[in-house]
Amino acid sequence: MELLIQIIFFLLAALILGAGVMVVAVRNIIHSALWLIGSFFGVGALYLLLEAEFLAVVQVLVYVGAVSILILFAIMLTRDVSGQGERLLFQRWWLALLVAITLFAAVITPTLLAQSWNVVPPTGPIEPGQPTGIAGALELGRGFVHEFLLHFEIAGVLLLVALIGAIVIAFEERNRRRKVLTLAEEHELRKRREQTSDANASESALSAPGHPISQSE
Amino acid sequence: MYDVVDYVLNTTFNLGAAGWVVSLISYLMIATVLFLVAPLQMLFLTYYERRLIARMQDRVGPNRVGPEGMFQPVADAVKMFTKEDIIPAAADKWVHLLAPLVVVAPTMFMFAVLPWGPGMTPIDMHIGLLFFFAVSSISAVGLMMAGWASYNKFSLLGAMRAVAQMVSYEIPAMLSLLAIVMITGSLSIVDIVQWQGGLFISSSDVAGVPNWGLGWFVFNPVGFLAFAAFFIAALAEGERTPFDIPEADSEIVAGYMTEYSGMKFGLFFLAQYVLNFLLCAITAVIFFGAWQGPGVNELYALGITPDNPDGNGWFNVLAGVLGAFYFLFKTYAFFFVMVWIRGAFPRLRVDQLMDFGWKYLIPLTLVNVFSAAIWVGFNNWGANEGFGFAEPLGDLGRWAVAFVLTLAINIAAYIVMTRIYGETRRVTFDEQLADTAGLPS
Amino acid sequence: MTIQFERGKVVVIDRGARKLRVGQGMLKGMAVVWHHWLKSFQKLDNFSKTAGVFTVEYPDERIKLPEAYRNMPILLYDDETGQELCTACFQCQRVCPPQVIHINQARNPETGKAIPAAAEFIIEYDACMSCGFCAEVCPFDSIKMDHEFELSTEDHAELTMNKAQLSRPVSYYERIAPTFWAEVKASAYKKLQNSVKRRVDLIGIAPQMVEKVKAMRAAAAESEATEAAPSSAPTKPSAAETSPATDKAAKLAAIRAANAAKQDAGNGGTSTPEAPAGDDKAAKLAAIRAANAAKKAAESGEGSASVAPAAPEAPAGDDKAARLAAIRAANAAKKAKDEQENS
Amino acid sequence: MINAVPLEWVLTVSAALFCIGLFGALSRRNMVGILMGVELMLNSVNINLVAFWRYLEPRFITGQTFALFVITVAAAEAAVGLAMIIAIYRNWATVNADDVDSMKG
Repeated sequence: MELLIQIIFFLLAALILGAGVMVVAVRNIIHSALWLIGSFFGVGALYLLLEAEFLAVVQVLVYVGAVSILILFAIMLTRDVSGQGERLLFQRWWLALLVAITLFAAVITPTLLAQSWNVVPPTGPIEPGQPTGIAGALELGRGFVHEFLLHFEIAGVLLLVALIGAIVIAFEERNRRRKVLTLAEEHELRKRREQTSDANASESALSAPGHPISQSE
Repeated sequence: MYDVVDYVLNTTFNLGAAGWVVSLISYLMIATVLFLVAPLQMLFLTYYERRLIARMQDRVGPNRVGPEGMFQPVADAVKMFTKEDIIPAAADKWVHLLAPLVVVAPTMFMFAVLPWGPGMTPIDMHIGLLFFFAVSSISAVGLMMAGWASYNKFSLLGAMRAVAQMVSYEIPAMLSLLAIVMITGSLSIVDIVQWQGGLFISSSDVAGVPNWGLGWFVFNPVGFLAFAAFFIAALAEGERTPFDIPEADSEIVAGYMTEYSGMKFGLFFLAQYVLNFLLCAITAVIFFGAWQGPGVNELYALGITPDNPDGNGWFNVLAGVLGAFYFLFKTYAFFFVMVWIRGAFPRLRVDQLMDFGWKYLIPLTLVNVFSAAIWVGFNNWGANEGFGFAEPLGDLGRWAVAFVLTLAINIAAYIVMTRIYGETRRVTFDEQLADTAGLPS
Repeated sequence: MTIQFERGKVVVIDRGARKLRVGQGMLKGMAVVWHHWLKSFQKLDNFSKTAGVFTVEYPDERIKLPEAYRNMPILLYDDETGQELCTACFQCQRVCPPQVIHINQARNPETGKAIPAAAEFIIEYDACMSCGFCAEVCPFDSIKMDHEFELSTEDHAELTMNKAQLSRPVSYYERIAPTFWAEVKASAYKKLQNSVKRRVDLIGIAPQMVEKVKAMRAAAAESEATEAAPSSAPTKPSAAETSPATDKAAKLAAIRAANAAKQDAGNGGTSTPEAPAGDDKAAKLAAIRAANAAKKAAESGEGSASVAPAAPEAPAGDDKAARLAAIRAANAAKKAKDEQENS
Repeated sequence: MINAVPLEWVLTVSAALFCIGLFGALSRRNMVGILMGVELMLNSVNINLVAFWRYLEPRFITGQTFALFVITVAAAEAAVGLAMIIAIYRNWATVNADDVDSMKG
């Protein structure tokens, strides 16, 4: 059983990290986004392995179902897909690589290894009011309307602000948008243009009696 | 299934298999059965739909292959299998190949939490409902992949439409389910089904209601509005007809499926019909009590004796068969309604679709969430939560007050919303012309 | 600047007084479909109704076609005598808009004189447009429109129909269009009697009936012979009865031969080729001969005949096509000759 | 899980993912690529939070709550960030971060 879990864990870790590397390494931005989805999915599976069911589902729902779709949409709306003939990275990309590797090798890993993180929390006898077992969706829901109420509301406000902000930023003014006319509208418009040009012509000359414009006005 | 496998392995053959081996084997067996069921459902549904829609259009429908055309889907499947697989030269080969798989796989996952009968849920997750919809949202990625990898404008347009539609209509679907989740207080699908015992009044709301398995959510105002909104959203999610603009063949050939042929196209087809089946099934589960119906609970209870509290095997099987029958009957009835709607209504325009989702369904479902809160308050809350004033009414009285209040709110909301929406949709000819007024002439 | 529009042809539908409209319209639409679904389990027998299955499951069930239904033209012949109603008057060939009818006049083999019957009659079904003009125009009610429509073939050439394939007994047409035939039956038979008088031997007998008629005649002759044996006296009147016809034919043949000779003399040896019945090789030969004749005529026409159509190539192997080509070639030759004469 | 896999392994995976994301965010020219790097980093943080919750305090919801808020923030960030990218693309017709240099900073 433990071996099985370890194997699953390593497979997931390989998926997450491999997909992560592909995200930053692949030239085609769409492929990059698809690898990102793979990475998100692996993280979700890891949550499931960590028995955080609700979070795993939310991860899939929000990241795989929404954020990645948003990214794909943004890529397609900006029409810069293949990345052919363009530099993929900044000129000083090696500096970034150095920073990343240094951070991993010199800071995070030693810190991880230097200390035993797996401390067993001081668990006294479980008091009557305290939860037992692993907290799930029920406890989370209760927490959101009791102790984390303010945080929850702030998150809601943040989402609202983001929603409005995104709309405002990405909104294109109506007069700058190219309107696609229907055939009927086009016909009306053409008629109108003819009428105005006629009207201009007749203004310069003498306006003929019985002209459509003079009738309608 | 666990018990059966455990019995066969450890008692009959005395292998002494560990618990996880037994559960692995049993889950594998369940998965195999479900993976066999899914394509069969698809085969049946295609035949069912074609016959139905033909009848509605005064035709006969496929009737040449086998008795009454029964083997038409098999013939279609054979055709799909034997067709040449064409990949466009400009296509992105790997993404093109992966896209149908990414579309199909989530629909198979979704079977994991579907209750087929009493005690016949493959996995009773605590968050089954959320799982169902989270997984269904993955297929949007597959659609996007298909549309983009085909290197075809129709494919891309279809994929964009499909994804925009799926993402938009997920919100009203989830909001309408939120009302139900508020009432039951659980995301587990099994709990939601259990809640719906009773007789037009859920026995979980009012104690002492005879349990005929008819306390479905659709019988109360909150559940009914949620059902209507959810079913409309399900039509959009499943790309059924009034909302089938992603594959509007008169506009964009076949949408994201344009460049697919042979078995890959077959996979898209499979995914679509399995998704439709699942959406009908989940509608039946959440609003129509899945396997709940007269007789199931009684049969189940008959087998229970003090000696074996889990019930007698044969009675369990009988109850399971009856429950599965109810469940499938309801599911196919909803598919009938889907086909009916397809026969009745024309396709919406893209902007109409988006308007309907965002400006009509979402506000309506939000009002419904408010109604659900009132329902929960009157039915479940006591003096501790501040509903002491309702105590003297008694269970039935509180239920009645909640019913009347939510009914009034929902009907008012429906009428007001419909009128407002109807006014905004009515664009007069003058307004259309005024729309062109800003253009340079 | 504001511009006012006239409304134009915008139709404004008055929906009457303001009603509460909250989606009943959609339910109404669904009710209509439901009604159709319920009614679809019965057959639509009365076409003034709108609901019910009206599909005809074609290979199994067939609608009875109306009499006036027309698909492709056919030729009629008399059931008993096998005499064709067609007299090769060329009316149909002239009127045919896509020009798919090709007729060769039968000639007396002895005298070379024209006989009111078609030696060969070809219709290209693949180009026929089923307009029915030929049936309209036919003064002898010989050409009629068929009801048969399952004509698909694997080969294009199979849709070029010769006389044998076109001929149908009168009884067939009587079956598919009884009232139409009843109207014209009397006059058609009367006209047939007239033309039969001028036919000789087996010319004008439908190809299907040739053997049968031969047998019948042989049987008749035999019985005549057996009748004649005991008493030779009655044979003479019978011989006398038949003799006017043969006499006439002989005269006709003589006149025709004379004409042909005259023509030959006047024209430098151009002769209209006849398509010999049934012989492939001969047909080709005829075609080639005709083409040559046409060419020659064109050459001697000194420029004016350059409009003469190009000589058709000798068709490969196909009997029907060969004959068709021969007929065309003959027509071309005639035309060329006419032009030459005109010039 | 907690018996089979030590906490350090999970934390190492998370750290590696963070560094990959950091490299992506620092080095890619495409702005969407940068955003994707940031998303990777946020995910690694979430792994950390969930792992600590599971190994140290599974009975309380603090870790999960924090992770949920991070997801919320990530979603908001993605929405606004992508909207900005679209707005920039509309004005500069590029999605490369170093081409948007009208300030010459």
